[in-house]
Amino acid sequence: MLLSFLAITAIAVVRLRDLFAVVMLFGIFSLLSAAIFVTLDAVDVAFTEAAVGAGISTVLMLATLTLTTRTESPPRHGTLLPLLVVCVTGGALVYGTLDMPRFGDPQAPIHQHVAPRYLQDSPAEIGLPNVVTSVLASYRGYDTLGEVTVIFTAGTGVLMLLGAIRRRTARRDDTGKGGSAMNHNLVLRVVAKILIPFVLLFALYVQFHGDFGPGGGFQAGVIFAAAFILYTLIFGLDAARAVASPGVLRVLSALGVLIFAGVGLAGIFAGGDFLGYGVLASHPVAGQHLGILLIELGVGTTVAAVMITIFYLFSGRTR
Amino acid sequence: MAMIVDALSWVFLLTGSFLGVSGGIGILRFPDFFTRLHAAGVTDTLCAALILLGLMMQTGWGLVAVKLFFIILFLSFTSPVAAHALARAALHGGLKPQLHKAEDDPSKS
Amino acid sequence: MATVLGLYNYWIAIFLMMTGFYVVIAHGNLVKKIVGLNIFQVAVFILYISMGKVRGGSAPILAEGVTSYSNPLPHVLILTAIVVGVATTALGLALVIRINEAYGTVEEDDIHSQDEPE
Amino acid sequence: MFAAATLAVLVTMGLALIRAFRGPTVYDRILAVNMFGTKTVLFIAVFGFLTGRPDFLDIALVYALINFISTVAVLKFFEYGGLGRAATTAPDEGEGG
Repeated sequence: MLLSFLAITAIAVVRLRDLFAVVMLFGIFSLLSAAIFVTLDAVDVAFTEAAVGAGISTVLMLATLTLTTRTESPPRHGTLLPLLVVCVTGGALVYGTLDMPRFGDPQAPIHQHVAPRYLQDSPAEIGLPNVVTSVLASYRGYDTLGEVTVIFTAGTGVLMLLGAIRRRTARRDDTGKGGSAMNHNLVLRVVAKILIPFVLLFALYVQFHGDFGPGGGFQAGVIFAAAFILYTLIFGLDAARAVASPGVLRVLSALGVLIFAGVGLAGIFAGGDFLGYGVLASHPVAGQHLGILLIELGVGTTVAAVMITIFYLFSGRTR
Repeated sequence: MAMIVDALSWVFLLTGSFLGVSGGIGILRFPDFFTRLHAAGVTDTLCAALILLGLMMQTGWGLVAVKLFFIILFLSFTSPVAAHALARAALHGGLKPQLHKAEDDPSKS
Repeated sequence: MATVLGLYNYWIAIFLMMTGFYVVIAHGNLVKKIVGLNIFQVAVFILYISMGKVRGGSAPILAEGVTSYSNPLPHVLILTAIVVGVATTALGLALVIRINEAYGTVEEDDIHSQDEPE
Repeated sequence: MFAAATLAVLVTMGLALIRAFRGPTVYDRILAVNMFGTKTVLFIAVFGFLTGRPDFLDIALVYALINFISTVAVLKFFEYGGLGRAATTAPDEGEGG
């Protein structure tokens, strides 16, 4: 049923020409897909999708819309050819699925190879209840290091694209006293003031509880960034910049990657492999705990710093 | 005692579900934006609070109950505030409440 | 009937994928194209996660009394893919903003028509 | 019983979705999205109980938070940004600033 909702939403996204409505529906689309991830047992993924897809993407798209147009001009080419291409490709893919294992089949090939080993041996080797975290940070540590680097690179790219020209900063005092765009909205201000500390606390909880429940560096970083985005939205960009200055954020985003790689190198110096945490403490399992904790910290730092930086850049353009 | 709590939680859950559905119907059937806001805003908070309260009674005391409590707290903060900000923005944006019964197309703006 | 139910998830994923694909190739607006790209992305996520699901399984967080878990490996892959996805989306949107500043439009056709006279 | 509650929440989600598609004004859409988010929170909470693993409420909490933030962002976009930039009292105020 949820999947059908998703399909209907997708069609509506295609048909609507008002880009603002498209972005709203895309928010719904993200929420829906995250709900589907929960029903498919992927709690960690749902966590990330909720924070990233529905939160950050929507906000960034809105910021883009303020800078560009709101409506889409009608298409000038015929839509028949693309439709045909799409139908043919879709038909071929559907034909391909006929050979796929049925949904939920425990005998499917995907469940035969690596996953059982992770599920059976990770309690003894790593000792964390959340298998996703142990796979993410320990077994597939190289991958995650690569992903974090990609995020860092993307942040740098956005910085180069949007941060290079600062010609509009000259007239930044026209936002009113205190640089707050929502100065007159008392209710929002008060509630935000109450909420933001709790949100930050919750981000820390997610960060350090990721070993035992759903959560971890990626999610915590995004939640942390979301708190700052809320602050920026309500109190204005200048106030937010006073709290976390862009320079500090850039240093932090690099520092996160550095922590990650540094932990890996520490493994080598302690006589083990790159990103092999077993040697970091006297007991291998304790070493794994320490390594995962540090690495998640690095991931969280980078993700949070990059997300806040990107948001600053987008909203800095808007003024 | 346990049975009373159980029964009470079911009552809460069912009332909450009923309120949710009625809010959904309201958001679909009401004639203009502000009445829809009324339908959604009023039921949303109470429905969420009731359902989560019902769930809380099911679990008993523990981390789960604390989390549920925080969700209730959070929703009861944010939901009315969002509704307030929405109404405000709509009024600013030039949307006027429909004050008397209109025969023609009710949802025009 | 069993076939339809067993493959329903994959079909929806394919449908979404094609929807995103259609948006990318048929629409001229760059913001819309990015939305289409995101839809495509979500379709891939759903495909992976559906493959990882085991009937009767539970979320891969070890607990007492639970014996069957879903496959954690796709979850890890998709988890990182989502965050990387948003980073690339941000990069794409930044490009759109710069294109808008340079050309004054985000419609692909207008950009082409501006480029051609040179 | 949890199933009944889940079903009710799902039905409400569907109704909100219809309003989000039809919504003549943007505010209707925002309202529908907001309501949809609240219902998603409830859905996840109830679904956790339905499957017997109710320790995943963190996700629901994040949803509540993100829902609020995106609503605020959208409203800000509308009050100060995009729509009728020249017509509002503060033409230079945009998102975030």
